[in-house]
Amino acid sequence: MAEITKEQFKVVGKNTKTMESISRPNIGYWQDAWRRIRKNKIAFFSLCLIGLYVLMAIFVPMFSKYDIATQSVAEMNQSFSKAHWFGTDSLGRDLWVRAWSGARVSLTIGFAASIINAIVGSIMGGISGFYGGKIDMVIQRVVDVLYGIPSLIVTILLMVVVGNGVHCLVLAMCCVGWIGGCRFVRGEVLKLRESDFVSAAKILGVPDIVIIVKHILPNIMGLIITNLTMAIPGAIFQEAFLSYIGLGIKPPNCSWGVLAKDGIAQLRIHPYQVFVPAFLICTTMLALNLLGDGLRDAFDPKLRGTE
Amino acid sequence: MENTEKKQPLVQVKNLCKYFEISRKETLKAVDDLTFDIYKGETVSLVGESGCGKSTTGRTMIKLYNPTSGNVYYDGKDIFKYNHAEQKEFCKKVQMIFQNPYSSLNPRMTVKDIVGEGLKQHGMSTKDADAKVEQLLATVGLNKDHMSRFPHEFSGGQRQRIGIARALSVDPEFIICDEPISALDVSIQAQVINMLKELQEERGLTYLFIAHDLSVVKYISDRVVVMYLGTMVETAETDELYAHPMHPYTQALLSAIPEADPNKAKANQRIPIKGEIPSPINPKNCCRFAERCQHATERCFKEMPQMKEIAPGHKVACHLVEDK
Amino acid sequence: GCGTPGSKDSKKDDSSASSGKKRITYTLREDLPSMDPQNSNSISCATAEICTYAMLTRNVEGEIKPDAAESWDISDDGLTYTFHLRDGLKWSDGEDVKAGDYVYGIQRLMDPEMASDYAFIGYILKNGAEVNSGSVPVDELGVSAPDDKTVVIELAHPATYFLSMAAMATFGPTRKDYVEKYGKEYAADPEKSVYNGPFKMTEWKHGDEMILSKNENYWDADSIKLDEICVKTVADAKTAVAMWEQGEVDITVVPTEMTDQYTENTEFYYTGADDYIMLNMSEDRPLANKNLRFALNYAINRTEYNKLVNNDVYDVAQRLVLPNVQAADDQTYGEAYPYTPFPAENDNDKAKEYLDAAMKEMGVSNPADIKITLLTTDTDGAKKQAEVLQEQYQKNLGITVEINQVTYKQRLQMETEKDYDMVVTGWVPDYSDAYSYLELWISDGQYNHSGYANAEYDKLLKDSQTETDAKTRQDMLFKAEQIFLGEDSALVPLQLRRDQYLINPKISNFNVYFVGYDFDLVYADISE
Amino acid sequence: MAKYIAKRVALAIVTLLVLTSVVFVLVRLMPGDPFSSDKMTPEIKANLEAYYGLDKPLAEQYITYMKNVLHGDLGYSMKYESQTVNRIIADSFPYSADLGIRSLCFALFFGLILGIVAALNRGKKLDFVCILIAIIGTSIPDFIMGSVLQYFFGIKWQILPVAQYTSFKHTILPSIAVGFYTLASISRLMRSSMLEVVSSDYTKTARAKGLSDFRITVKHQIRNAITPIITIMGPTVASVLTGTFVIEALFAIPGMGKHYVDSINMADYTLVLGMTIFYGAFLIVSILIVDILYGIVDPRIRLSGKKR
Amino acid sequence: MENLLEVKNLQFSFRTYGGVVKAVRDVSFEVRPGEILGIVGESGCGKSVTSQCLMRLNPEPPGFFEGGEILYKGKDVLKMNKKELRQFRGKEISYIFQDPMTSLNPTMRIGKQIEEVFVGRKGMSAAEKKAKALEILKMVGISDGERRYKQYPHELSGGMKQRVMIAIALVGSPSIVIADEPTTSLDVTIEAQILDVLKNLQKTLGTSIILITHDLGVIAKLCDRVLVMYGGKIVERGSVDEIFYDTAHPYTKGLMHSIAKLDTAKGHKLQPIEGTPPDLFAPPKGCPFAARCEYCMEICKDMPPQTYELSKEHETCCWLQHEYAPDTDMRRKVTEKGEV
Ligand SMILES: Nc1ncnc2c1ncn2[C@@H]1O[C@H](COP(=O)(O)OP(=O)(O)OP(=O)(O)O)[C@@H](O)[C@H]1O
Ligand SMILES: Nc1ncnc2c1ncn2[C@@H]1O[C@H](COP(=O)(O)OP(=O)(O)OP(=O)(O)O)[C@@H](O)[C@H]1O
Ligand SMILES: [Mg+2]
Ligand SMILES: [Mg+2]
Repeated sequence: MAEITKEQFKVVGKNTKTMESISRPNIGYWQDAWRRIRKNKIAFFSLCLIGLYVLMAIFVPMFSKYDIATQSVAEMNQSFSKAHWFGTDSLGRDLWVRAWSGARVSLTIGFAASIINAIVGSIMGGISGFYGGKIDMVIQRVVDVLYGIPSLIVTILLMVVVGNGVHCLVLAMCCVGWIGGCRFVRGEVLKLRESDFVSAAKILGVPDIVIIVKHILPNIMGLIITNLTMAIPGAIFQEAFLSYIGLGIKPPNCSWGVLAKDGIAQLRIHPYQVFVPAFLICTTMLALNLLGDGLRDAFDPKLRGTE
Repeated sequence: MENTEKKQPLVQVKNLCKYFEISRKETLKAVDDLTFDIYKGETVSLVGESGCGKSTTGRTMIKLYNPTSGNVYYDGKDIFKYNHAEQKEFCKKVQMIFQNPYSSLNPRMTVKDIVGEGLKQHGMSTKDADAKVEQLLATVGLNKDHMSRFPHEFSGGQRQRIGIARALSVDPEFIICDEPISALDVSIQAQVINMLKELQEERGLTYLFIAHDLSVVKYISDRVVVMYLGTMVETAETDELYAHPMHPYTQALLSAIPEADPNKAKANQRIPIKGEIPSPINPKNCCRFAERCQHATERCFKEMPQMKEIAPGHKVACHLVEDK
Repeated sequence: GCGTPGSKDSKKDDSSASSGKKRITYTLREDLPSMDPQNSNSISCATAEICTYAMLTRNVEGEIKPDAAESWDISDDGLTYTFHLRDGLKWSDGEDVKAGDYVYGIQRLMDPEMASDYAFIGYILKNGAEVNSGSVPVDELGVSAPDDKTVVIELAHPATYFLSMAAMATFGPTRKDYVEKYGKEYAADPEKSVYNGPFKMTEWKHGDEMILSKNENYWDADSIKLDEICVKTVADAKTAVAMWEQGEVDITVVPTEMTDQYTENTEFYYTGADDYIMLNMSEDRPLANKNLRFALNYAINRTEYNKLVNNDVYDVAQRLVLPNVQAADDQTYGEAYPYTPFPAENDNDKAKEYLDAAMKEMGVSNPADIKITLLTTDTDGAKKQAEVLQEQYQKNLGITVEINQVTYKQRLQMETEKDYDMVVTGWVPDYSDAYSYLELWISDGQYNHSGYANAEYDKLLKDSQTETDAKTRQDMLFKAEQIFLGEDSALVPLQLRRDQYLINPKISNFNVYFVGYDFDLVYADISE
Repeated sequence: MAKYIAKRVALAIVTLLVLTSVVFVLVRLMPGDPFSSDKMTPEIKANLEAYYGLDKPLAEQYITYMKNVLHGDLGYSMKYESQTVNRIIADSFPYSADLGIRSLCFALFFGLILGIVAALNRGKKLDFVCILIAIIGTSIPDFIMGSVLQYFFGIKWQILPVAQYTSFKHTILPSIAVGFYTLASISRLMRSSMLEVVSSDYTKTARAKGLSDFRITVKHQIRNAITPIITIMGPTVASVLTGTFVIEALFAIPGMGKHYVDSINMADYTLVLGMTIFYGAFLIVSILIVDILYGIVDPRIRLSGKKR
Repeated sequence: MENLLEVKNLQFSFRTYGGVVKAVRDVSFEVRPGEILGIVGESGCGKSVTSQCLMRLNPEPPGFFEGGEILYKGKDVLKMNKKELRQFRGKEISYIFQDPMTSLNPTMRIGKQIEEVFVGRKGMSAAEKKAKALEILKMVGISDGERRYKQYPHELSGGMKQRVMIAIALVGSPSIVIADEPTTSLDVTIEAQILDVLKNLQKTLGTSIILITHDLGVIAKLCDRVLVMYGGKIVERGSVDEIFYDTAHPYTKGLMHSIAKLDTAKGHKLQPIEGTPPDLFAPPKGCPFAARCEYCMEICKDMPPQTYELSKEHETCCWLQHEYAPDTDMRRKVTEKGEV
């Protein structure tokens, strides 16, 4: 231990500077969340995987020497090979390029549908929760009714109106898909509406719309994003189901759902054909779910305090 | 404060009632027939136990709730009949400080935005607002560095001071302080109390101070209103009330104050009250304190006592006092 | 109620197996929509109903044999058929079968109030179409019973194939008392109907299985070997195959993609379905151009198509009429009139030639500017077909083919509204005659959604209706086919459907026919 | 309580009526009609339309239909012409319900265990394994799941029957295929609610009493953690019990699932409406039952018109 | 007097996302039979963690012991196995939690929760258990015990719940009861009632009580001895009179001066302790209070202060007692107790 000297015993008094200072670095909310996601190895890996899939989806079909539609009798049902990394399907088409072009469709549908749903759901839920009363009543009843409408009817009707394809599927999913988000946002808004900081803003004369946009929405953004990542798998699944019953996208385009469904037909003879899309679907779901879990932790206010 | 009588009160609360409909049959009478005045520049404290309706009173007075009946006059005008312009003006004149410094600041906004929101709301440019925010933060003992920080980075006391800065931002005349210190650490409470006092002196603010810490109330307030289960039981100037509590409830309350002094604390004889606070849902129409009161007579269970002035400025609602 | 479909039923299964009953189980993709013979609108219904009803005649692999009628007379003009019923015909409830039951059945079929979907089959009868549209009362229909043993049927035009139609359950007998008793629910359950055929329905768990048990009241009960026929609904074809492997079913169809795995115990049978691309030849449509249509026919590689889409299970079709149908003189149509207007493999040079001609006519310089939509439905097979066709046309012709995949019902609607360019569709004949395929394209034909109109063709078909000499008549029909394909290239033949059945080797006498029903288990047997 | 239920039911009936009306209009908008087929002439179609009353003005059809529905008559199917919709539902629902109950039991039993084990071992390997199982469960589309199960257990190893629904053995594979997704979501939900309970104050109180970990979990944590699960069970029960198209088709189970898809594909108006009404009513009833159950499990919740 | 419990150099930390939180940093104290030991200190200074360490109630992980020992009647709690720990908790030491609202299991009846303490105790019939529970309920001032016995926590008011918590803590007749801010969430009048109950228990049963609070009033009224904690350390300890009338640490002094007492004059200014408590992620090298201390010296910032004994009971942990330190009103006659 260092020598104790008399000089050290000079009274310096309160240190008014450091007294109020915050020792931790100035870090924003999003930065903080990002930092935590990066620390969470699993979540970060998932994020990277999804990023990788997105990149593959963009570039593989652009640079591949095969085309999604080129058929070949000679190359029907070939397993993994140097020429065809994922093999070929029953029409002799290259599955590698089809898988990634399917990724385009599936990911687009997944992201588009869930993002639109999240937006519509947030708006409806926000209005419903914030204003309450009659508006809430009406929206909730509408939700109840929508919940019961068979989505297949909606999809078929939309196919007639807008033609089949990605946009139709996305629209169809959005017709009912926003309900989940609406319910959940409404619940959160109901909680926040009573919070003191909202009261404080009201007292300051801040208009309702500003309160919703500046005070309430940012506070549920984390939850919305988390929910969003969890909703993407749902949308991809629904696309797969619709493909399964034949209401998918325009051939020869394909999606993972289409590939899986085509593959299932070959399960007993050429199992690799189902393995490829199943693997891609599963890993994407897995990654999105794990990322969602990670995001939930990253945005969890309870965990912020202990840091 | 001798001349308060002659002055026109800044805030008048008249027969204010606020009931919450729990269900068709159950009504929660959070505030029941409250009448008191607040004069300019003074601090009136509202004390009472948890759930007795203190916050509800405060929130109704600032129009966060609509009253079931009764009126609140600010500067002689009924606040519930304001037009748009008056309402805007009201937002500048009356502000509130909240009990919980953790929930009263939006965790997603920076201090600058929180404090500056009111300024921008009332038409100040961003640049001016920033300057003013800096100045306000200095007033509450925080500095420029803190402006871009988020609330969760601050300690409770600092947060409460940010809340005060926000309330001050619009240069109000009247501030409702809803238990501004009860969520704070003892060592920090004094910071806030001192600050409130200083601000009052500098700016001539008027406070409605809601609290349950009776020592602090005694220290800070000019007059005290004691509430019990939605009703007002006693009001007097602070010294008068602490010296001569008339209502049995006030007496019990005062005797229960834990004194931070071993000798006094051990000597102090508590006036015991039995039981717990009953539910404010569908209260009987009689003295609300009757079932816990040592001195309750039959009459107390039958009749609602009226407020009665027993000394100048000292009013009590108790049958026993009337009888004396 | 059904409660748990668990233990109770399984026990029963065991007992039936152990008691040594002769039972054959076959699978269907979908439950039978109806067992009301006048309401049955599908081949699968007919397959079950030929077991439960004794019609005037019986079709055994195309050979017309007497059934309820032991003999019949045909008038010289070929318009009046007089059937003589056997003695001692009985319904399963013991009542006698009367000629009136047949008359009632046929009248019921044509009655507009009955609204049978299959009433068109009776348009061959005198006043058939008129009765059905309500312009003529039901009793003026060309069917009558002078006595309990005689059924007289008058036709609108001579038809050699009418005897085979008389074997269809649609013309089967019906008991008025039952119909009146159960009304709309007639035949919804075993006890709500009555049978006079070799088998009677004894159990129908809707959506699950139907049991047909031997009918001891059938006049020829002694020739019937089976005790029970079980019809199981198994929606997934692969599942059905797996069940066959586990011995739970005796007869099922192998999905084409699995055909390589099954070489033993399987048989290939033509279903009678002939698939082709129907072309919309309405004026404002690109395919109104004959050269373009020829180009389409030459550009397609049918062999490759068949490999890719059907795993070579089906047959390549190069003409319209199914070669298996009956022609004159006990010859099949194919044997009598061999004809290959278009090659099996693509002939790109010829196709290009036609395409160039078409482009000139259409005033198009780039083939890709020719945009054709290919309408298709949402079933697995349909999608594959469309994908292969699209790819072949785009590759071989360079035109743009867009696939429009819609629901089945929407496809039908779009066809009717002529809102398409090409559509893959097909035809299953109702009787074994080339006319069944050719009548579709009469310019004002009910089912002609292609806009094809050729006066010569119309005339040939019309004349064939009244022509009483079989050979001449067949010649006329062949001529019509030649005009239709060879001159007008009015459609693109694709494939002849063939089913690959997995059959329990213990089964004998399993008959398959391509018109009217899929297979005939009436005289089948299964060894222990 | 009775009053509360009555109120809920009344609201439900109104919702159902609106729903029915909306779907009534929507099915009519769908392309094609119930009677179109490859061989259909205008005359026959006209006959059919007259037979089903579709030739009348839509408003009249609507009123007639609603009247019948209020009498509990859902009309005759347009595809299965001799069967009433009531009958079709009565025939197929028991199968779906049976399968649904089995898969729910499977999902609940293993889902809860998985969730609890994961939460109690938070951050450890076991937790990771449980999460992985759960997420994999939610990551596989049911048609792949069903096919793969069928392939391995039924065809390859021949342990279980491939299809049909006649004995307990037959129910195993489809129950797993249907239940796995639910299992996964239950276990994830259970895990997070258990985590909350594990760090709750009353768990600490229980530990301070000197109780064993096992007893704490069984007596204190599970009951409290299970309440959020119960809330999601309403819709889940409804959707699982009313059948799944894919699995039922795959395993040749004559349940309701196929009618949801087929009736729409075939534009079988009456059947579509019947299924919609049945499902809607079932959903509402199951949510109601779940709410009542919720009150039993959690004594804090009193049933009343008010929100919790 | 024999010490019931001795805590020696206890260190306890939590691993969190952001790093290690050193919640308890080298704390030593003892509990004597039949006394009420108060622990005061700011929020987050480690009072709860310290007291929960005594029963090993802190979640492990993320928490872990970094050192020290806790001797209960000579036996080290930290070395107990699971079974011993179960026998120890609730029977030898019990805990009354801060928030009665959340500390009772909402889905279990009151009676059951009380009786649970006897789980695993042999030779007690159900009737006996119930009798004991009812007796305890009566003792903590719940009159209609029979009815309460069957109720659920949400049917009780806050004060009632806290009484039930006390009943749970007492029913196993422990020798030490830790009461962690038992009255913070309660009203003044109810608080007084609860404190009376505690005081009576200590008197009649002779139980030692560790009373954690940040309310000096409560300390003054109830306690025999007091520990003052700051930043995870004990900065001063002594009998209640010594702490109040002979304050020897600047933090304690600050605390005393910052609160408004009934007799504080209106014009008199309160003297708050300016600033905020240290961040336990990165506790300061020296005295944790240095940044806010008006007497702060150079050495305070760099070196943790030594403990000085002022009297038999009274110890303080502050450089101001060092011989080199300037004369201030904090200066006492001391014996140096050792270095840290
Ligand atoms: N929005 C509301 N709806 C229903 N009841 C309410 C509402 N707000 C307050 N109450 C009830 O009104 C009563 C008075 O509440 P209030 O918050 O005014 O009490 P308080 O005196 O401020 O208590 P505390 O000291 O706990 O802050 C309480 O019983 C409370 O439950
Ligand atoms: N489970 C935990 N994980 C991480 N840090 C924790 C945990 N529990 C407590 N801490 C930290 O330990 C420190 C001491 O906490 P403790 O609860 O002992 O404070 P306290 O003195 O009881 O405060 P209060 O008066 O608010 O109850 C705090 O900084 C807290 O953040
Ligand atoms: Mg309050
Ligand atoms: Mg604590």
